[in-house]
Amino acid sequence: ADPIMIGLSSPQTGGAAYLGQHQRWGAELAIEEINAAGGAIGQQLQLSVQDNQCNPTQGAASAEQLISVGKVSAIVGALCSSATLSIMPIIEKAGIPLVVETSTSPKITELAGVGGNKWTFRINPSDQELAIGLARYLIADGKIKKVAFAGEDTDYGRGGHAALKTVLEKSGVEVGNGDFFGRDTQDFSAFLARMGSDKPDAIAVYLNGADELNFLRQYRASGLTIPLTGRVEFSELQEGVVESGAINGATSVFPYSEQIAVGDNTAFVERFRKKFGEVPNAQSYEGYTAIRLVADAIERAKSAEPGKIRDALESASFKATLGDVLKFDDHHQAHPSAVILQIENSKVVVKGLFNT
Amino acid sequence: MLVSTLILNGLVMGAIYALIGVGLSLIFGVLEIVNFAHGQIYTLGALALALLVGHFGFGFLPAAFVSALGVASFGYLLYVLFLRHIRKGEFERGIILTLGIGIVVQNALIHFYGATPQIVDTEFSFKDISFLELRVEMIKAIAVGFAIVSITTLHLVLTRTRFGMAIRALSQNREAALVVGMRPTIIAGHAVVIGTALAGLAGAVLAPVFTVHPLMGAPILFKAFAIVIIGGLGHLPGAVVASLIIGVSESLAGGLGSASLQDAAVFLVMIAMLQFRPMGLFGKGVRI
Amino acid sequence: MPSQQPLLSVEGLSKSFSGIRAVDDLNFVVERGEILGLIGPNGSGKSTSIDCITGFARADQGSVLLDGKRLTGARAEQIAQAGLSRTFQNVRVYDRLTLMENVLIARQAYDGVRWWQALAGTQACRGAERRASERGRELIHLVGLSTMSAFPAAFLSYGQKKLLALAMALMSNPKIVILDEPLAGVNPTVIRRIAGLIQSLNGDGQTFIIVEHNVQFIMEHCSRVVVMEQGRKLAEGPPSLIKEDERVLHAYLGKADAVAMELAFHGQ
Amino acid sequence: MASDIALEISDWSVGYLDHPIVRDFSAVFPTGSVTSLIGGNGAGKSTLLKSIFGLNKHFSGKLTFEGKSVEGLSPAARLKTGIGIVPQGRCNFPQMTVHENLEMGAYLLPRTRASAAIESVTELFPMLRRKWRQLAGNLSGGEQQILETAMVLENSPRLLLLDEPSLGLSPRMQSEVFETVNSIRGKGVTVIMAEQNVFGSLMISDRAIVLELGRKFADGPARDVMHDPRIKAAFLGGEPVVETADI
Amino acid sequence: MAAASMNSPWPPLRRLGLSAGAVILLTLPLWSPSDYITGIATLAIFFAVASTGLNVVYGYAGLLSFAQVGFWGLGAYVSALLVTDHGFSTWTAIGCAGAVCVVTSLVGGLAALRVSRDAFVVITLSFSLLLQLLARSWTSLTRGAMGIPGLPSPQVRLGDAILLDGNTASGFYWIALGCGALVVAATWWLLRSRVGRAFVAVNLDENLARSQGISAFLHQLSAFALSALIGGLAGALYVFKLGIVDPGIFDIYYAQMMLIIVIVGGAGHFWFVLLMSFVFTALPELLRLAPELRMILFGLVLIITIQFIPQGLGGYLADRRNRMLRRTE
Ligand SMILES: Nc1ncnc2c1ncn2[C@@H]1O[C@H](COP(=O)(O)OP(=O)(O)OP(=O)(O)O)[C@@H](O)[C@H]1O
Ligand SMILES: Nc1ncnc2c1ncn2[C@@H]1O[C@H](COP(=O)(O)OP(=O)(O)OP(=O)(O)O)[C@@H](O)[C@H]1O
Ligand SMILES: [Mg+2]
Ligand SMILES: [Mg+2]
Repeated sequence: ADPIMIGLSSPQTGGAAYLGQHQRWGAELAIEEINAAGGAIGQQLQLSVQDNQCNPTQGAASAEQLISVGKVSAIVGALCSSATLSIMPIIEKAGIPLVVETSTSPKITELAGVGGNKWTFRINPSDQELAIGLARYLIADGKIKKVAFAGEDTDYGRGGHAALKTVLEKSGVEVGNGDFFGRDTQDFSAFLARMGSDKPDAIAVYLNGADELNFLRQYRASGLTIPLTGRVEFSELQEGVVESGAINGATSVFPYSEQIAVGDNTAFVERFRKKFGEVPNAQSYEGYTAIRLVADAIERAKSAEPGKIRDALESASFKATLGDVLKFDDHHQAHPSAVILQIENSKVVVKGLFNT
Repeated sequence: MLVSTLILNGLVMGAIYALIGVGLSLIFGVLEIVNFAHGQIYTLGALALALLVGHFGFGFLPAAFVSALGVASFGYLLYVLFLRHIRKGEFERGIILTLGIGIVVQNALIHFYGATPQIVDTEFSFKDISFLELRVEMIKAIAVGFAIVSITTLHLVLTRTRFGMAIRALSQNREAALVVGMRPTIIAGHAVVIGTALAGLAGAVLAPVFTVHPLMGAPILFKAFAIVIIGGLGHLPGAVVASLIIGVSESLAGGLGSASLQDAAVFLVMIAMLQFRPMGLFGKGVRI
Repeated sequence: MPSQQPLLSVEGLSKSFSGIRAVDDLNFVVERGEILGLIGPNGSGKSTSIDCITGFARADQGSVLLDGKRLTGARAEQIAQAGLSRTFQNVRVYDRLTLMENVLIARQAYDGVRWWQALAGTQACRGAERRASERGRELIHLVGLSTMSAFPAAFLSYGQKKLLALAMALMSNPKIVILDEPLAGVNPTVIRRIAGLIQSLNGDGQTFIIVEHNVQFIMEHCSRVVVMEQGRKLAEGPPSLIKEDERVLHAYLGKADAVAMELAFHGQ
Repeated sequence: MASDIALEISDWSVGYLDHPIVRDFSAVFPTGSVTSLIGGNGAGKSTLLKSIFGLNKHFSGKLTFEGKSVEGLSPAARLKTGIGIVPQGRCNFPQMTVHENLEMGAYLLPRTRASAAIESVTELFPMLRRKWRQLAGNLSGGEQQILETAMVLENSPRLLLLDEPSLGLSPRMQSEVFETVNSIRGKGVTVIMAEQNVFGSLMISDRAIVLELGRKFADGPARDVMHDPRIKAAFLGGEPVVETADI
Repeated sequence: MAAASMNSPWPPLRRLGLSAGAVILLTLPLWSPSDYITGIATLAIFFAVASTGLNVVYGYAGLLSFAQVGFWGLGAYVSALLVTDHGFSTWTAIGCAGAVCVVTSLVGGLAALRVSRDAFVVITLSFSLLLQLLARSWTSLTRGAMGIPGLPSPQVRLGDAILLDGNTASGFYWIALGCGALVVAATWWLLRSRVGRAFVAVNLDENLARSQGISAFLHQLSAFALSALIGGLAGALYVFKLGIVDPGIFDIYYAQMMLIIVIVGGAGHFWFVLLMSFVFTALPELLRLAPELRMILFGLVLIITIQFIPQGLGGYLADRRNRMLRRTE
């Protein structure tokens, strides 16, 4: 029989290409494993990837392409919140389920499910929920009074900023002096110089991919000692930065870490590393999980028809690699666990796993 | 204090921009080609250094030297294969050609190298030089040193030697160049080699400062364009002054204003400058 | 027929470049229907004066009056539209366009057809286009380039380009045609033809200012000659007087050369 | 006696694009001769001169300079073997000063000889010294013509190709240039000169070649050509008008 | 300098090609195998119009402008904002977008045209980048990187009956075709009039043109404004096809695409540029390989074209004609 097509809308070029690559690797690993085990409802799965360049316009184009040419049964994507938001009306019109796995903008949840877009499901926690967890942790010791902000100039950065600001300001912490950076920003030294003279208690970082790496590197070189927080993706920092001790004290909240030894994670990390030569990051994990979830829905629906898959997703109860069970609420939002990581003595330490 | 830090940072970045801008200006001056592949050339320099330091264990200085050399040979190849065929007055053709080359190089890099950003650490990383409460990263100081030495040398060559004058002459009248016995292809080839070597050097010295990935060239290219225009097309000292102006205004805009202002600074400065000096800072015309 | 004021008057024109006085207090007038010759040694400021008069250079001082109207400070294209048509010493034509297109362009700003008429393709516009093609074909024929009229101008030799430039300058029925060395590089036989053309146009009332180093031509065809030296007017008068003027002989022709030239013409 | 023959052209076809302009041209130029190239506008004079220096497209034919075949050489190599050209129209470096232009004129000369060469051409044309620091593009038309001639003379070529050297020059300068040409003939320099100022150039020429539509139309001693009524009417402006003398 | 010739080669062939093209274009949705193909053809129409705008300013007036993508994006944003925030109808919004672009180009042109042509290239590039920056950073107006989603589709009505519905692929196609044909035809009419001839004159020799009473500045400015109008209108309609606008509309990709179309078609050669719009829109769709491989191939096509037929297709044919003229002399 023909294989069942599953679409992946993912940034394959542009500044977020690196994340897209990891997302794609995760998805490919899942497909490979599922097919090796006989596929879903006896049919093989096939992945069709379209580049969305992490922007809304290409996002919409990629979805159009997946639907009309790729003839996919379901779509996973689109990594970047802005692209996801532009895809949502399209899949709704076409009646194809969309599993959102990395985009964190709260708007997606608002728009999905009851009274809104019935075809969109999200398996990763929203910024709101991540921010609440992080804020609780940050203010626990009462030392932090003023938080500065460095965000990507997209839904991700601005959404993160908004979420963190609401939560922190409720607890009397000042969130000020932030700045938003366009993609592919090279030089953060002016911002860092400003931080050096402002001296906030922490800098919340909501950057992505190459920009984040660049920021951390220049942060390290600047000699600042203000702890970083927010969504610092420690796993993607190649050796150097963490080991150097320059970002000791940094905290980060993430839906995933390859360091946690719960569920089947250790085995997953091993399989991933063997195939691609790098450890998985949140994008790989979530790409993997999303495909697994879709396959599960197909099995339960006993059909690859988009409508049936959608119905099956609504009643999903899927055990993810980290051991948590994914179920969707009224707004099609699942509530997986999230981790708080901290760098202590040049090592990433898991500070807590909480349910969102 | 903040302001002086910002100015210092700006001057440092400006010096590095100058490496890129001067190369671009030189190539424009001789071939009348606005080199849209210059950003990728710069990227190649950075990637080469990452490779040499990361995989082959080179020290920073020899690696920078070898990278610049490697990029220069690539530039020569480009010249022989493509740029050589561009004639004066075909300046759009040059733009399209280099645009195409840039697209190919960039995507080939993504294909073979991957889009993953890399960090390059050298023996000079994370050391500082301090004076009067101001600190400069060692690596940036070295980059500035490179910039000063290579640009000064180039300037001396262009103004003091006959070969340098020939480089300037060629851009003004190709037929006259033939008549006095120059070999345009050889002279222009040298100019391209020097121009690309400078861009490669800039990439190499900046590799340990920024992250290295195939897409790093584009944002810097636009700055380099602005620099060349502000300085007066093909005018090298102009390009240097313009680089410093851009570096400092960016730094001030980013430090005292916001990141968007920092991004806009280069354009605003350029547009403002050209209202007062349409031919660039040092450009001059001759009678019709 | 002669009106009170001269057609063109140049008063106190001065222009210097970083210390060099290229044009220095130049005064002269051009009467209706005359052919004024402008001569002088190389670098004496002839081309610069023309640039100042036609708005391609901004004079430091002085004024230019065409039919009593001040031209000083106007832009080149306005001056051209006011009726001063010129050629350039370093010959200029539209290389990639055919000769016919070249001459058509030379006329279009003058026939009173406004751009909206041109867009609408009105009767007036089509009529103007037709007249322009006729005149263009005629002028191309008169300068002897009719076999090449469908060629791009890039295909012309240096002298042919000069001829084309001349035809273009004549297209617009200007009040004054200013020619900067129109005959340099043109074959002597063709020069005779061109001289005939200029004479006959002049007979119809066309006014000319001609800068030339071809003394024979100047002497034969100009009604009056202005001689410049180092930016100043050295002498002025009818050719017969100029030819005898000691200062002119000295600065421009050189006594010996004048003799040599006469010899050349007699000597066969 | 190869050394008596400076240049030999045989079955020469040259032009632009894919189309020869000058066709099947053959001629021999003895050392020290001065030849005038005469013809209507567009006859192919410039094309022929440029082709001897290698500046346009060569279709067929042989070119021998002082016994050596040169048709395959680059312009730079031809200049080195002793051929120099002053093309028609503007041919200098407009954004460089007169001095720098002269330096560039001596591009192929060793340093030591360069300054002597510059010295000697400025002596020949003192006007250059007065304009020393001025940009060449800002010179007057005639001044640029002189500069261009000087730049080539610096190389002291043994075969000098002049494309309308008197173009744009005042009568005074014209005779100076012709004088110069006349004087270097004595030093064994061969000159081929395209001119529309036919009387000036024929006066100092030994020989005249008339081109028409890219082919040789006549070839002979300058005096004869000058007096050939057919040629006179077609190329030299008709009868040298008697009335001129009467003004 | 751009190859500009006012009489296109091969008139009889051209007429045949034009009528064949017109028939194909008119009936395309009727035989198109899928909405996807129709969608691509629609995109090609947009590129054809926008590239024609670039051809006016670059091919004819000789000013290489990267501002075209800026106007395209500006038009897109203005019409999107007018529709969403101010309740304009799509058609009025598109008209206003065109007007805003013209005004912007006039103001911008006053500044940008003072500099040399090479500097003009860079200034216009900065103009587009600056607009993109504005779209990204002025979040209160433009919603920043999140873009403005949910734009309606335009409709053509006669009374109450909907003649063409932009919601369907074929409906939008015909709307785009109709508007595009209108703009292109008007432009063609203008370019072949003496106004177009003046553009070329100014392009080829500014000073000569001025000596003939043709104002270089006015013509350059009006060519720039015309290109802005065309680009703005194209962008303004294009957003309704996308249904969303975000700062990506200013992507350098669009600029590259327009430039490639004009160059390969032959700057200053009207019909070949139109033809190339279709070729180059179809090409990346046919080559939906790995994205970077597709781009490599794309770059190679570009390099090879520019190496071998530098004047573009139109220029190449015109050149052939000229050579034939010589030979038959
Ligand atoms: N833009 C300029 N900058 C500096 N000097 C200039 C400029 N333009 C002209 N000159 C100088 O002004 C003088 C007059 O030049 P002009 O071209 O008017 O002479 P001319 O009489 O036309 O000479 P010719 O007969 O050789 O053409 C020259 O000495 C020239 O060098
Ligand atoms: N670049 C070119 N491309 C094509 N054809 C050309 C080119 N230059 C000249 N020609 C053609 O070659 C022929 C000869 O030109 P050439 O310049 O040799 O004439 P010339 O004898 O020097 O004339 P003049 O006395 O006007 O300088 C001309 O008819 C012209 O059409
Ligand atoms: Mg002059
Ligand atoms: Mg000639």
